[in-house]
Amino acid sequence: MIINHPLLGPRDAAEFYVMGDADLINRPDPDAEGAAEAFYEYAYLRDNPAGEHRELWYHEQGDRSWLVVTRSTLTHEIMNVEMARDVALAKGRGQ
Amino acid sequence: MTQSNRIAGGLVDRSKQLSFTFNNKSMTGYEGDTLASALLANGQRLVGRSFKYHRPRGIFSAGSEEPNAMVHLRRGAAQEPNTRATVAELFNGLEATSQNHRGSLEFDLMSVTDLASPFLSAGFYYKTFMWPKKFWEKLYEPAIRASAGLGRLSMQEDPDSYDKGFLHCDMLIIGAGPAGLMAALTAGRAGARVILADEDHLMGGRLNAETLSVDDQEGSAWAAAAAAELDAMPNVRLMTRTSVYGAYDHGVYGALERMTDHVPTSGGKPRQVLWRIYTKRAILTAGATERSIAFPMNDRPGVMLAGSVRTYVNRYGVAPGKKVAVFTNNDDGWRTATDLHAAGVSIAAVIDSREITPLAAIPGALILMGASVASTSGYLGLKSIATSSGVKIETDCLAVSGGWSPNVHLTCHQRGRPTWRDDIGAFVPGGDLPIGMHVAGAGNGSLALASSLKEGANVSASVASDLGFAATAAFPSAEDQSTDITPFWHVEGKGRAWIDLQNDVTVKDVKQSQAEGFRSVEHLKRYTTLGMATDQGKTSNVLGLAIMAEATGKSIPETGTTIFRPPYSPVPIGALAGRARGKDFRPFRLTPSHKWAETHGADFVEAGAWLRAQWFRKGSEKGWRDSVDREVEATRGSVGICDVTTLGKIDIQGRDAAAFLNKVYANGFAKLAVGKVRYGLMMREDGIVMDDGTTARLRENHFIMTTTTANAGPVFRHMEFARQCLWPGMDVHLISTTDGWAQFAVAGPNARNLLSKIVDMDISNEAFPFMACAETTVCGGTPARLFRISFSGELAFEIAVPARYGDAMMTKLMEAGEEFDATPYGTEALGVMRIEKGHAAGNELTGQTTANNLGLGKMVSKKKDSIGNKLSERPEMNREDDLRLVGFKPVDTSKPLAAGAHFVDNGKEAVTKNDLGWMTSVAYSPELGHSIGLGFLKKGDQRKGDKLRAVDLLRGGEVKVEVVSPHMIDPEGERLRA
Amino acid sequence: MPDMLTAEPFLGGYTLDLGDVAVAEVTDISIVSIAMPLGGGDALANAVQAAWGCALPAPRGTSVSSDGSVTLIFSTPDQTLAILPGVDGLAVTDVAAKLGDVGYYTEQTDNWVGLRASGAKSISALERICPLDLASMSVGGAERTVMEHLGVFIMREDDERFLLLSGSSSAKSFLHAVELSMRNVT
Amino acid sequence: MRYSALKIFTEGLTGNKGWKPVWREPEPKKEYDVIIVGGGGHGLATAYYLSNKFGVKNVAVLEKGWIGSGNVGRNTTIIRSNYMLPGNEPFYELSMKLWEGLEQDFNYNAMVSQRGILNLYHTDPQRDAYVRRGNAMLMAGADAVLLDQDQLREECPFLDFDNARFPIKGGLAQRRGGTVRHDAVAWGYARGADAKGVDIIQNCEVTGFDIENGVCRGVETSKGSIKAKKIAVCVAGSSSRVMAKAGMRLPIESHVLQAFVSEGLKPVIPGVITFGAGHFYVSQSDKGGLVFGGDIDGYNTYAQRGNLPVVEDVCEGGMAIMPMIGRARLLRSWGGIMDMSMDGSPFIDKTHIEGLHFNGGWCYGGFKATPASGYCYAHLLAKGEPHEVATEMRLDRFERGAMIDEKGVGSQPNLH
Repeated sequence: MIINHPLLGPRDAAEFYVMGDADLINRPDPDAEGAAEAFYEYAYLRDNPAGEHRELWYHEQGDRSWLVVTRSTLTHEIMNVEMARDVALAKGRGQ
Repeated sequence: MTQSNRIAGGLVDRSKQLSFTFNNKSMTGYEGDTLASALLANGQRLVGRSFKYHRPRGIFSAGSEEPNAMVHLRRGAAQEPNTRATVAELFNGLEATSQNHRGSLEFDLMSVTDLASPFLSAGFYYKTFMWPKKFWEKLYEPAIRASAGLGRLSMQEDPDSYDKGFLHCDMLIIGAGPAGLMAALTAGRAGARVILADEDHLMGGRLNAETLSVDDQEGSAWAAAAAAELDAMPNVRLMTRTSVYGAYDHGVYGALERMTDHVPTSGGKPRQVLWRIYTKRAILTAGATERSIAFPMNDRPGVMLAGSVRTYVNRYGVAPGKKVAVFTNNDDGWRTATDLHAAGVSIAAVIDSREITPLAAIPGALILMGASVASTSGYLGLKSIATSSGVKIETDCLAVSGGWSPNVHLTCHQRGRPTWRDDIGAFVPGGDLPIGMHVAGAGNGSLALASSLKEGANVSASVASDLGFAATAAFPSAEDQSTDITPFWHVEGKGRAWIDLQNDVTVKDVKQSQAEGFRSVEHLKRYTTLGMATDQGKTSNVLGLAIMAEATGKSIPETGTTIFRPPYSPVPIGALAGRARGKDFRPFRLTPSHKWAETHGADFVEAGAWLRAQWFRKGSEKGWRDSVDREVEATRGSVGICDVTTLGKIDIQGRDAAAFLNKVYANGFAKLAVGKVRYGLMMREDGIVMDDGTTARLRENHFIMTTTTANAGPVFRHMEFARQCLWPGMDVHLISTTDGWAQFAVAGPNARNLLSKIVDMDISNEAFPFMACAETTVCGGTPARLFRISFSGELAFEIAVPARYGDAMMTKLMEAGEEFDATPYGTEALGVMRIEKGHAAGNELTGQTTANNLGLGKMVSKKKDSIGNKLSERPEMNREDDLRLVGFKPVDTSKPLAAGAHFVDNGKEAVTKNDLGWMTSVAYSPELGHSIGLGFLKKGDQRKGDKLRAVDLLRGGEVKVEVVSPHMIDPEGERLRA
Repeated sequence: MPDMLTAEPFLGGYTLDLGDVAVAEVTDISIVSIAMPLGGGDALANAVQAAWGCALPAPRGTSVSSDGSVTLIFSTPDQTLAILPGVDGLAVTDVAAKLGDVGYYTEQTDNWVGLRASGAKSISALERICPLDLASMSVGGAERTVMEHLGVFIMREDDERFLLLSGSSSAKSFLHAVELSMRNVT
Repeated sequence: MRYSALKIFTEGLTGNKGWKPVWREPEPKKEYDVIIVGGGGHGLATAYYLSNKFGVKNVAVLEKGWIGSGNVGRNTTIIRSNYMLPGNEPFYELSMKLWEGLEQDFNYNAMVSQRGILNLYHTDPQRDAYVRRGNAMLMAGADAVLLDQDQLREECPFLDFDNARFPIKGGLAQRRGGTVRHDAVAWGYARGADAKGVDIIQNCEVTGFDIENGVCRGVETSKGSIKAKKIAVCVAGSSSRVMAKAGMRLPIESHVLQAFVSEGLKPVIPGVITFGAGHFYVSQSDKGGLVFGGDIDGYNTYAQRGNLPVVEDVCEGGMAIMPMIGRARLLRSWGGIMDMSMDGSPFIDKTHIEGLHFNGGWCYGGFKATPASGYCYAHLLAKGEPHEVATEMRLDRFERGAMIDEKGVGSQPNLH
């Protein structure tokens, strides 16, 4: 597979480590009500779609960026690649 | 043997005669021959035996689709099984032997199975061999296994080496036949970066096998000229002897280049190179493969594909028979008759299943239209055939053409489905090609020459234009030979009619499969084994499908399609492994004191990628225990030195570094003072312990974290995730410094005395207490870092210098320590001392362990949010009766303990329901004078002093053990604070 | 300071010349990683400009100081590797002093072993282990990738010359990979 | 039709014309006691045990394609019960015992071949872990033997003992492990279930569940609505897709596991061998092909195909331990879609929707589990409570913190 890195262009997937669903960015608020349930769902339940899937890839043998790759689980076609940090910031994650 | 079947013409070099042997018989051939063409030239028709019935078989084709002519090539360790004689280039001294027979090739004892064939129909083995039950493994299966299989491995290490590589291009063109050459010329002239690959050593594909002309030249001459033009282009890479075997995601193709298979020895260079080709686009110009017709007893040596028969005549100057008959359902089959006749080979008959006007008059040949072949004779080689109407014809070679199937294989590698074209009676590539792949030429169903050339040029021009190259398609002149076909699949009659020659699947098997309900194509394949042989059904799949369609009364497309999976043609496992074997399987990481250790008696042990000194053998020490006991005693008695560079070191800096550590460690770090070190417990988000280690605060915003050796990579990745994805607003930066610093543990009562001689600072207990750290220098100026931490439980320091000074540092430490009898120690002594101290390591941190299991539950801070904190609160992870890490000693202290033994209460049976836990680590403690262990025990924290059984059923041992504190030596920690 | 420790190159200063292609250990450089504080990109860029007369490198690229002595390699979105003339001890102190409190500095000299591959067949040799399209890499380009399971920075110094940096602990295995590639194509 | 040597003999003499379909091709009835969604190995085994052992015969198996087209039709055929954790080991040992009597039980030769499985170890800690595991196996009534290097040299002289990057120090063997002709398992179960009246309906895709007020009363299919008292989903590889139709999210991701077969060879290796320091396991089929595989590709996919890095990684592992296979050729590769669960262990459970049951999450270990999975699922369906060896395979175990994590890698499915 080839991942079109936003900064570095097309790179062989062999340079990456893949972790799974990009929903892992959305770590729940530990102080919110129902946090135990929220953490259980966060850590264990997955949509696992047949089709478009947003997932986390880490450029371990590259610039060490975590990326959010939007890829079809049916054809493997990659529709979009973003810097995970930007995605996290856009979701309002900070400190 | 003389080359009795060699005739004039062809592209072989008659000035270069080569000698070779087949089954130890000496023969000769010419440069440019394949083993198959040379065997045919020498009149060798019988070359092998079939898989199931051990039927005598000859050469069937002239390419990689060959199902029959498989041989052992070369001898000794280099013996290569299942090599297709049709693609093995002849070299001087080649040795080939036939395979899959007991006794000689001519009198195979296993051919008795052929007589039993009525009882060995499709799936027979699912219905018998069940009684008595024990006989399967003992009797039936060994017999089946011995008779099955094909070639034999030498059972010795492959003597050749292999390599791999990466190539990049705008356009990969797969197959250098007419369409491929035109595609390459078009794109190459336009300036695109092109790779043109072909499995043959000669570019041109069918142009080298036909008598068709291009631009008024012989096809083969035109091909040679085209190849020469391409070779001169700097933007084109021509790759002969290269099979593109697989189409993978995003335009990555796998290709195998055979570098030395055509020469007697590889001369120390890689035999084959496995390329990964990164393409922007690919054009598949892989041509087509001819298929047979199923008629009774159609498997005899001498029954061949018609196109291949003329390949042997036109390209190799070899007549596969003295008197050749042709059986065809299409116009192309007639070319075999006319070409052979023109070459002076006698044609016995042309039998065409169609009721049409004969396409040619061939002097001396019987022309039978609307006819078919209904039987054959000649056990070890074809002698005669008889038609359905009873005409008997003497012939030693029957050229059969059932039509051509485009080589759609690579279009299916991403599960694309081919579609059926009635007009050519074949599957062609469907619409769902791998992204970036295009198809042209015969492989796309454009079987005739002129259209193939034209399509190659047109498709290439359009692809090149898409990529931004100004390409124009120009075509040479050529004829479009007629390829009309009226599908005709099999001839009814007495006797077996083979579909899959190698696996011995016949028309009857397909019909039985239908009758038993195995009607889906996949069931058919699986039940009959059709298409599962080494040729992957290249010549048989369509035929089998057509016969299933007839049996079910459906059309071929309704019956289904089979798709192909990589590889297109089989790839040696050695080539796929490349260099990665033996010691080169994976890289080694060496510690900075490796060289020193090598010269000081070290035995090394693999610790992940690292090689570490396990112990240092000294003098007359016989067993490893002698060395390890000595190292432990010396360390606890005076001072020991251990290279601990392998522990992961991560440099953490930033305004929010402390806050960040508070998130990734379960225990608090925000208040760690500058110049201090703290033990940290790291959890995964699921509340399971991930790693542990110490982290030092060098400056306000600067920390050095250490990880376990095994988890250095995963912890770094985990923290990058936390930094970038969870808390992107934190100012924190990570970089690994593992390799950068040579780090040594200096441990034992004399550790301070030793280090004081080297370190350029005051390291008294007052100035530098337990858990202190500092940036300093050694030896009057070499930069260093010093940490007062202890894994051994002794007064200990870890001293780090830049790695290039590591070897010198080790020497210096030993020199300075001479007066204290300083002793280097390895991982084994390190392990003994950490077990004595009850420190968890890899055997305990299994990824299944909670902080509670380790007795460290109280370290998980409830006052702050950290990774894993929340999920560690789940009820099953906080059971009072859960496993706890405790120490063990044998009740009879002369007995050794065993890691992996399970704990059972006295009087209880050693069965799962009584299982109380297991021993994780054991060691002999020289200080205590007996074996000690650590282990997880249910309610272990409440069972101190209890006596249990430690049961090792696996090795037949059982030891009574007493539960003790895991801190077995100096439990109050007085030594390390001294 | 007669007692100071002596440095030993990781490969003993190995060189090999096969005619069309050659490899040599690079032993005369220091390496310092410079991390850009969150929100502090401009300050760091200005400091680099002031100290070395060059910009921070763009992705896939390098940037060379006006006197040619320092090469900056893009390493991560917020880290740069500075390659400087070799010094005894640590280079990080000098860099920190030179640039000031605008970045976080980490000594990296000893993390890496340097190999210089050169010669007409350098690309033919390196394409056996390097997944990148070296023919399309511009002079001055730098990338990080993986070769034979080892992380590698590769920088094109000239048409037929590449600088390779890989982990120092696996220096021997890395050299073996590069050398075997060279032997396999000559 | 009872199969026997005599039957083959008489058929052979009469031109093999008397063979009958192995299963009927019925149209679906309006209602069943139990509908099993999925005609793979586990679904057919469930139908077989329901109808043959638990007396529940009004059963339909609905298969969207052809039966056996799931992972029972694409695996490396290995059977073993060499697990470590108490939540798993007794279950797999039940499976092994069922394998051992299977062929005589369903009168079909699935070629259960107990030639043994050998897990190599390369370090002392790995040996310790294998001892822990071997003892757990023995305590659960399975068999296990620890071999040292000398014993191993005797049994497998072709292993690279002298030049391996990760030295081969010994192995944990389970002699009763081995291989089974995978397709025949599906066919044998189908035949046995069909004979008791189970309707096996191919080309029948379930498109929805008929759920009202938290109760599931039937399914919508490409062949119309079908009612049932109990619905049993058993579609590993597609679990998330199918259960999403019932509104459920699962602790499962779909991944591809590639497998490979070499050209046919005369006997080379005795049983199953697995590499402990890389990703490679291998056995040799009765036809002579080396059947081998390694790790999953690692990315989520439903595409039934993989990529080159894993192909190469697996072959590297093979050459690392047995460099004699270098000149054998890889003939064919294929990919199966795995239900990778969050702890690497499966589920056989009721769901929170009454009447709707779930069996899945088998990761790459589903084939060996086929008999016990069918048996325990049938038990759950027939008796309403889990079989005693499947009590831990619950859907709520993550919420409770009761993971069954053999590998110890946590809630990241691609690491299991």
